[in-house]
Amino acid sequence: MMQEPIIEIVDVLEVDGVYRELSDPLSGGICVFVGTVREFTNNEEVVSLEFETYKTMALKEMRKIADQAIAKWQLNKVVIRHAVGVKGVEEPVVVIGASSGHRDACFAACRYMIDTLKETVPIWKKEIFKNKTVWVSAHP
Amino acid sequence: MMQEPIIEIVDVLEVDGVYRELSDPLSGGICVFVGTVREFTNNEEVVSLEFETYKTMALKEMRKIADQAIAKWQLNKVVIRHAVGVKGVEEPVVVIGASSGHRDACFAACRYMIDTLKETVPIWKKEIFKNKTVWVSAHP
Amino acid sequence: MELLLFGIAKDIVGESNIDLSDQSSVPQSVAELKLFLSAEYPDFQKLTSLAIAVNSEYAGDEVLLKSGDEIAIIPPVSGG
Amino acid sequence: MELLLFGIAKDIVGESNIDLSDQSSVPQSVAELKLFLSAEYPDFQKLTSLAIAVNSEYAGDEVLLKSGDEIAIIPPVSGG
Repeated sequence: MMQEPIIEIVDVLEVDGVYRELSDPLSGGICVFVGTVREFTNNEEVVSLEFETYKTMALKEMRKIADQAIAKWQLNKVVIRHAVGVKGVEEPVVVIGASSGHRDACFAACRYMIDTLKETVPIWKKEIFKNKTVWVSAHP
Repeated sequence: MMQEPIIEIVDVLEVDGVYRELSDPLSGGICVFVGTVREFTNNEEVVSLEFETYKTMALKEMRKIADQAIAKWQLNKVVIRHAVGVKGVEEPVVVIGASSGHRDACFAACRYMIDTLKETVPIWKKEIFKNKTVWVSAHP
Repeated sequence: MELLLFGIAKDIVGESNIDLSDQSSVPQSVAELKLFLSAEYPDFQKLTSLAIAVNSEYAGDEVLLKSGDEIAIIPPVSGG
Repeated sequence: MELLLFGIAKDIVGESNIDLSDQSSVPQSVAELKLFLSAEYPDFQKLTSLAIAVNSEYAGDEVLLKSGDEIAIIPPVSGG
């Protein structure tokens, strides 16, 4: 029943198509999370974010997260798509989506997948401010 | 900072544009829930769902839900949009979205808004099966 | 005094609205309206719940009904 | 035995990869590789955490390194 999850790392992240990718006759609920570039971090104005990845490993880790979510909740479709490169304010950087028979499962799965992605997937984010750059989370 | 929430009851529900409506420079997270017509209810095949509403009151109640969510979580943008009329399998019937600085708020707000909508907003759903129709939740 | 009917309430009564002013004994409050409906249309007693809205706001049993009010029967909602 | 560097690890070393086979004492395990990195580039000690991947899987300290392995330094991740 379950189709292969859609797992991608892309240069340009299109959000609008994701609903169609998650649509499923057996689903009553679809939950989508989109992470975007926020203008301020700790009151400092962000110019842009730059993402880089260890792509082969990142795709494997993203697939593990999708498979864990599918095993834990009964999901009909899953999308995990992350952008790399330089992204300006308001641009999307990650889209996570799940569709399921009832809404409990898609909400819980969507939350689990973004939380786990941030912990395990080898993607690195550099915050570019006017006068400095910072690798996020690198230092305590 | 917060803009007026977008509260609508429509005949045809377009999902793709919602991401743009929720995009905001102060937001790092956007959560969207889409409720869709499921093919089966208790193993019975659903032909379609028919929604009707007491529109003036429904819009007021939807606005209350948005205002409560905005007061409780710090949200930058909110969309609550519900369809009426006859909807076939896989068609979207409701879209709920919230955008916020961090993801905790948009997930919690999105969940709160769909849960509360189902409890308080005067919209009624009739399930149309091959051989009968049922007003959902009408009887114990 | 107009009464709007939606969803299964419309099916039970067979109309999408009733003019309450036409009734022999016009209900004076939400409580009286509920009694009137249960007596006149016993199928309302079978519903999971029954709420009344006055001027498009949920109204408790104690709310008085005035001529000119827009009154609606709200059977169990099922949006989403 | 190639070592791939990403994010801040690349900045610390100043290269995006190192050929470990060129080193005078080639690290035999993940634990030895971490010791080598900390000694050679003390800035690694300042990081919140430091993980190693062998053939694109996270690898514990006990994992042995073989010639032909693709080894990567994984500084604290920050996707999303």
